[in-house]
Amino acid sequence: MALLLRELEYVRPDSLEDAVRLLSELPDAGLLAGGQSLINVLKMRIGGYSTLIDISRLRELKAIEVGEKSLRVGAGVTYDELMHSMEVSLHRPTLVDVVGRIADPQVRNRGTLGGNCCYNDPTCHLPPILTAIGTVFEARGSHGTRMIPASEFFVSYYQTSLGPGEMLVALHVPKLKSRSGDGFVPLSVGGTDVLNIIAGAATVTLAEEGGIEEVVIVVTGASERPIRLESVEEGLKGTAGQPDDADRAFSLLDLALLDPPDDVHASAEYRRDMVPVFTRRALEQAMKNARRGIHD
Amino acid sequence: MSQTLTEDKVSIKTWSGQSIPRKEDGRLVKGQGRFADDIRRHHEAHVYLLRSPYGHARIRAVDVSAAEAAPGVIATLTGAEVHFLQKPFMQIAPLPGGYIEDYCLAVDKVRFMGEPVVAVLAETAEAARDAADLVEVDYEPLPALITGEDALKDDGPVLHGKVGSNVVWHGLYDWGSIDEAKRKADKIVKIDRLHFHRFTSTPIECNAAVVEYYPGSEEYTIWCNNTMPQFAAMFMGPALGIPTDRMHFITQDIGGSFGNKITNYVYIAICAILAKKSGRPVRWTEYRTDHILGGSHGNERTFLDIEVPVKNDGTILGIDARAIDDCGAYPRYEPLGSVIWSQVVPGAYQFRNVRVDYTQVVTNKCPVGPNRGYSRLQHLWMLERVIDIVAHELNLDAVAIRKQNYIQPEQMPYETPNGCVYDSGDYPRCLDLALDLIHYDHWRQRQRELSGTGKLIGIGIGSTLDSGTNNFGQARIINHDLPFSGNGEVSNVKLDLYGEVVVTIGTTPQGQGHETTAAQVVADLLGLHPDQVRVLIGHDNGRNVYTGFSGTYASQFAVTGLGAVRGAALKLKNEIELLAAGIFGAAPDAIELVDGTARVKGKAEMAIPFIGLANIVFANNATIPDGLDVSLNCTYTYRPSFKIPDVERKFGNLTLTYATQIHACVIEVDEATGETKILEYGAADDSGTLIHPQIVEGQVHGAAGLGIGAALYEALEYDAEGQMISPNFYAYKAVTAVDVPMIKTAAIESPSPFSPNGAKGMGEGGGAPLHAICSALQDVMYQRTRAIVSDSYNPAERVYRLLRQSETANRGVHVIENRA
Amino acid sequence: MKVTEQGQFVVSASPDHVLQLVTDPDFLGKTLPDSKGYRVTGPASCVVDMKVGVSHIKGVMPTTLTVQPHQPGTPLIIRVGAQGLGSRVDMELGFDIQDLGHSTQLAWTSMATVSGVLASVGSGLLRPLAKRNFDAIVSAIQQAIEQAI
Amino acid sequence: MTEPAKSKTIRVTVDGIEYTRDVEARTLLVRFIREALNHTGTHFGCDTGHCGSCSVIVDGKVVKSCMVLAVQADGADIETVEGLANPDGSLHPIQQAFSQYHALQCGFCTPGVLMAAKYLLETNPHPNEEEIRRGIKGNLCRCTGYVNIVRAIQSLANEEEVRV
Repeated sequence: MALLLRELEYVRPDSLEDAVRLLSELPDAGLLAGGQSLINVLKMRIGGYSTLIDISRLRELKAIEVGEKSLRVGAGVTYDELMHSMEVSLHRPTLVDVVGRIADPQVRNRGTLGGNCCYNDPTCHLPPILTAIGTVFEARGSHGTRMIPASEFFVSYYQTSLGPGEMLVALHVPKLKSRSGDGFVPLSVGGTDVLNIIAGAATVTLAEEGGIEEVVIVVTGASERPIRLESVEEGLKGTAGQPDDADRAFSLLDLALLDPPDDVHASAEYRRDMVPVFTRRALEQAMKNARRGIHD
Repeated sequence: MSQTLTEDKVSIKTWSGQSIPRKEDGRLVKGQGRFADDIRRHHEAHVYLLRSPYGHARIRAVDVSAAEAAPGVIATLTGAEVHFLQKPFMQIAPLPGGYIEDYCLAVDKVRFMGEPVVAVLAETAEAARDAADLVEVDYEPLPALITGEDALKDDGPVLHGKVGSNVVWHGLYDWGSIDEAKRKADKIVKIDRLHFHRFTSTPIECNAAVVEYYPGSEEYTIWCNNTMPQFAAMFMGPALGIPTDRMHFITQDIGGSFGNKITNYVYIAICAILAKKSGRPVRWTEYRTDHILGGSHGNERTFLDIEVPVKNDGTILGIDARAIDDCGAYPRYEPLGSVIWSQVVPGAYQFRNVRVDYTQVVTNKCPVGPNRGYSRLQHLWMLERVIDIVAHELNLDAVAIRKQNYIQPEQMPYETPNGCVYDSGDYPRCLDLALDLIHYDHWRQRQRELSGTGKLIGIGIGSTLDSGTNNFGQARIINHDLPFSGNGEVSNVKLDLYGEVVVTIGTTPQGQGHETTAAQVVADLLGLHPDQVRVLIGHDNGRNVYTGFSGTYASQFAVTGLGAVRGAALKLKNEIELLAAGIFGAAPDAIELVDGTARVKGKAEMAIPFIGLANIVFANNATIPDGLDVSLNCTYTYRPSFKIPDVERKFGNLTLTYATQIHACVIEVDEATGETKILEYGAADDSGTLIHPQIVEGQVHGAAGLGIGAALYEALEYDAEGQMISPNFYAYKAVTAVDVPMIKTAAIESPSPFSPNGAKGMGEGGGAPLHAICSALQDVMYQRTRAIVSDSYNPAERVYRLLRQSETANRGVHVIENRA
Repeated sequence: MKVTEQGQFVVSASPDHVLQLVTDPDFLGKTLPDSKGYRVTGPASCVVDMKVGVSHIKGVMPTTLTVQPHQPGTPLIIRVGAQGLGSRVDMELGFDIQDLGHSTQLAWTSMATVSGVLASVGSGLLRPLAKRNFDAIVSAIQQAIEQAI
Repeated sequence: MTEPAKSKTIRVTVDGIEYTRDVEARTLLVRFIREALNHTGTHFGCDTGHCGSCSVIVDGKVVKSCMVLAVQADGADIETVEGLANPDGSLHPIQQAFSQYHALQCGFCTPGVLMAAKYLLETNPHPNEEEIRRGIKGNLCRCTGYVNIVRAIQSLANEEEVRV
C-alpha cells in the first residue's frame, strides 16, 4: 500500500442518466462517490476499476424527500448531510445517531449512504440498522428502476444484489411509526466506531398496552450478511419486553445461523458470544426509545 | 519576537525552570517545519521497494527485465547485486550469533513479510511502483518461525544457517544468591509464564530519505530522519565501503521517532547504492504499511519459570526467571537492547538476589529496534506483574507491599545488585501522589460498595524507573570485543559576527523541545532572553559538532545535551568576560552579562553590546587587547563519569540518572464484553530539576498515551504462516483522542547529584501504563476468577476470556510453602 | 492465511480415465472456472489467468498448475501457484482416486496459503470467499469429468 | 458531457491563491498539494485514511486529502495549515492556543489536527470535552496523549466569542 494508485481514467457525468449510461457502456467502470472505502482499495492495488465515474456531485443523488410512509434519501447524501437533515431527525432519528458515530468528521464529510451500503463491509454501520428498519433500495440500470428490500440487497461480504450496470440511487426509509423505537449498539475495535467487530440493531413497535407488537433484531459481523434473529423475535412478540421475557427469547437464539469470521480483531468464538449481548443491548435501546414515544 | 528585559527581571529569575513558549512551535504550527519528505532536489528520482509477501521463503529467481523496460524506470536493484555491492552490516553479537548476514535487500532468502526484495528507481514515484508490479520473483515458501519459544526447539526451521541455531545471544545474569534467598524464604511464588507482546510507537512521520552522491568529493549527502546518524554511519560505512566522513547526514524536523528511526539505515543504504548507481538524487518515502511491515518493532519477550522467594510479611527476597527475547529476523540494534534491562534490575525494589537466564532469538518477524522504554519496560512489567501476583496470592495489600519493598529515599544514592547507582528519588511519595491523583480511597470504597452488583472496578499501580544517559560500555557485556565505553554529547556556542549567539548540538530532537531548553540554559548564563539565542535545528555532521553517540534516544538530552550546551556557554561566557575586562581595564570577575551586553558591575557607562565584542574579534581585530586569545567560538564535550563495566560479573554503573514514574489508574470492566474503560489515570513523576516543566509534563502525557494504547489496543500480530495481520491502521489500532483519558500529573523534584544541572533524563516512561493497567485488571480478576493477567496486551476479548476462566483451571501460579 | 477444505464426489468413469483427465494440463486449463484464458506450458503444467475477487477487490492472477509425478496407490497432487494483487496463493490439491466398480470416487483435499496484501487485508472476510472459489474449482472439475465421458 | 480521461486540467484555490494545473486522474489530493504545488505543510502519516495528518478544508468541510482524488477537487476552495496564520505572520488563535498549551511536540500531525480543530470550532463553537475528543478522533497524535490538544481546544471553546 502506498499513496500511489494505478493509472486510471476519470469522468464526471453531469446527470444521473449519463452516469447510468456510462456505467453500462464502459468496460470495467466503477462508481466513485465519497470514496472513503474505494480509494483505499485503489491505494492497495488489489482491484478497483480502470475507469471511475464520479457521481459525488450529482444533484439527483442528494435529495431527501418526505413521502407518506417513507423518506426517500438520495444515495449520494453524505453522513454529515444526513446528520443535519431535519427530515431524517424527525422521521427516523436513529439514522442521525448512527451516522453521527461513523468514523470521524473527515470521513463523515465525504462518505455517502450509498457508498456505505454498496461496499457492504461487515464492519460498516448502516447495513444492520437499515435492514432492521426495513429499508428498500432503489436501483437504476439501463433497463429501468427496481426496488430491492434490504433483506435481499445485502448478499455477502462486499457483495450486494446490484447487477452489472446497475446503480443505487436512493434509499426508501420507512418513517418511524408511533410507539416505535430503534436501537443500534456496535462492538467496535477500541470502542471508537471506526471498525465494528459486530453490531446489533433492532426496531420495536409496542402495542397500546405496552407489549411488543412487532420486533426486528439484526446483527452484522456474525455471518457474511446482516441476519435477523427470527427465533428471538418470535419469542419476544406479545411479551411485555421485560428482562425475563428477553432472557427467555434469547435462549431461543439459533446459533446455527451464525458463521462469524475469525480475524485479527476478534475470534469467531468471541463474535458468536457477543451476538446476544449486543443484539440485546440494541433491543433494550429500541424498547427505551419506543416507550419514550408512549410517555411523550 | 525579541524582548528587552529590565535589570530587575533578569536578576530575579532564571529562564531554566520556566515553561516558556517553545521556539519550535512558530514554524510547526504554520506548516513550515521541514521534515525529511519535504526535501526536494533537482533531478531527483524515486525509489519503490518491492517487499516479500512471505514470512519465510527461498528466492529461486528474480526477473526485473519487464520492470527495467517500463516507462520512466532508471534502474533496479536486486539482492544478487547487493550481495556484490555490500558487505553484511556489522553485527553487535559475538559469534556464532555474529554470523548472521544482514543486507539492505534480501539475498537468497526472505525472512520476514515486508522484507525488501527489489528496489526500483524511476522518474516518478508512481512509475516506480508501476514497474515494481512487473517484477517477477520466484519464491519457494518455507515454514515460518513465529514464537520465541519455538525458536529454541530443535526441530524447527533455522533462519540463518551459518549460526546453527536461532540464538542471537545468551547470557546468565546472576547477582546476589537466589538459591540462598529461596532457602530463607517463607514461601516461593512460582509463575509459569508471562508474555510481553510486540507493539511499536508508530511515529506519525514514517521513515524518509533523500540521498545524493557527489562524485567530485565522493561524498553522500543524506537528508533523512534517522535519529542516531553516527550509529547509522558506523553500520553503513564499512558495509558500503564508504569512509564515514563522506557520509553527510542532515536532519531537521523529525516527526516522532520514539527510537524507531534509529535502524532506518538499512533503507538509507539502498538509497545510497542507487544514488551512486544512477547518478541521481534518490528520494525514498516510506508509507505506513511499509513502516508497520518493515520499519521497527518493539521487543517481544517471554518470561518462563519465574520463582519469587518471599517472606510471610511480603518482603520479596529476589527473582529467578528465564527470559526469551524475540528480536525478529535480524538483530539490528540487538542484542544491545538485551543489556539495557539490566539498568533497572530490581526496578524500584530492594531485593538483592536476581538470576535471569536470558536468551535472544530470531524469528520470521520484522526486526525490532529501540522503542520508547526500550528493553527496560519488558523487565519492569515483569517485576510489576510479580509484585501484584505475590500481593494477591499472599493476601497482602498492593500498595503496602510496594511501599514495604521500595527502595527508600534515605537509601539514595542506592547501588543495585549489579552495580548501577540510583541517583535520587522518593518512590513512596510518588506513589502517594499518584494515588491522590486517582482518588484512591474513594475508588477503593466504591469497589467495596459495588461488590456483587456486576460492576467491576479495578485499581492498578505501575512503578517504573526511566533510566537516562546510557553507558555504552555495557555493550561489552554482550561482546567483549566492542570498543564502546561511556557516552557523551557535544555543543558549540558562539558569538556570531553580528552579535547573535548561535548554538549547535549533535542531537536529533523529535518534539522534545531542544531548541527551547538549550536556549533557556544559554540565556541564563549569557544574560539573554531565550529569543536572543539561536539554536540550529538538528544534526549536520558536515557543518555542526557531533559525537559518536549524538542523537536523541535513551532519555538523555537534559543531561548530556544540556550538559554540553552549558559547558560551551560557560566557556563563551568566560571569553566574553575576558574580552570585556581587557577592553575596560577591569578584572574579569567585575564583568556582568546583561541583556546582550557585557559591562562592568556598577558602572552603567562601561558596557559593550555583544555585537561590539564580535566586531573586535572578527573584523576590527587590531583593537583586541594585547595577549588575549579568544575565539568567541566555544565547543564543549560533556562526558558522564562512567567506567567500563566488569563484563564477567556483568557489574557496573550502566546509567547516570533515574527518573521515577509512578502511575495509578482506575478501570471499569464490562463483564459481558470484557471492554475496559479507564475512569481515572494519574502519573507522578520525578525527573530531578526541571528545565521546562511543561515539556516534561508533555513527555509524561505522551508516554502514558502510548502505553495505554499498547496495553489495550495495539499489537503487532502474525499468523502461523508468518503473515502479518496488522500491517496498517485498520488492524493496528493506534489510540485516538477518545481512547485516552485526561491524564492527571504531579511532579516532585529530587535533583540528580550526578548531572550538571540536577536534571534527569526522562521521556520514556518505562511503560508504566502497561504495568498499571495490567495491575488494575489483575485487581478485577481477583474479585472473580483469580485468573492471572499474564499478557501485557489485554483487548476486550482477552479480558472476556479471563473473566470466564474456570476457577479450577491451571492459573499458572503456585505458592510453595518453604519447609526448609 | 491458511484455508483448508476437503470433500468428495463420485463420477461414472473408470479410475484410469479419471486419472488420465486430471493429469492432463490442457484439460485442467480449460476446466478452471472464471479464467481469461490458459496456455499449456509443459507435459504436466499450464498457466491459467484466473479472475479472482469480489466487488471492488478484484483482478487477474496468473495461476500455474503443475501435476506432480503420480505413484499408484497414493493421492494425485496438483500444485497451484498464483500471483497478483500484491499477493500469492500457494495451494496443494490432492485427489485420492478410489475404484467403486462402476464408478470412481474422488476424495479431494485442498490446502491453500494466501500470502501478502490479500491475506492481511481481511483474512476473516476473505476466507469464505476463498472457500467458495475452491468449491467452484472442484465442482468444475467434477462436471468436466462427467462431460468428458 | 465529458469523456473519460487519464488526466484533466483542474482549477483550485489553495489558501487564497488560484492554481490551474494538469493532473493525472490517479493523483490523490494530498500528493497534488505536496508534490505539484510544493505546499509541504500538509503531511501524510498513513496510507489508509486513519491518521488525519493530511486534513485540509475543502469548500468549508474538513476532509482527509489522501482520501480524495485531486480531479475531484476541481473548482474547490481549499484551506491548508499554511493559510491559517494572518498575512503579517501573526498566529491564528488556534495556532496560538496550541503553542501556549504545548499541544504539539514533534509537530508532524499538527497541521491536520489544526484543520480538524478549526472545523470543529466553526461548526460547534463551544464543544465540551467529549465533543472535542470526537471532533479530533480522525487525527492520530503519538506524542501528546491528546491531553494538551484537548486543553488547547478547550481554551478556545470556553471563550465567549470564538474568533475563528
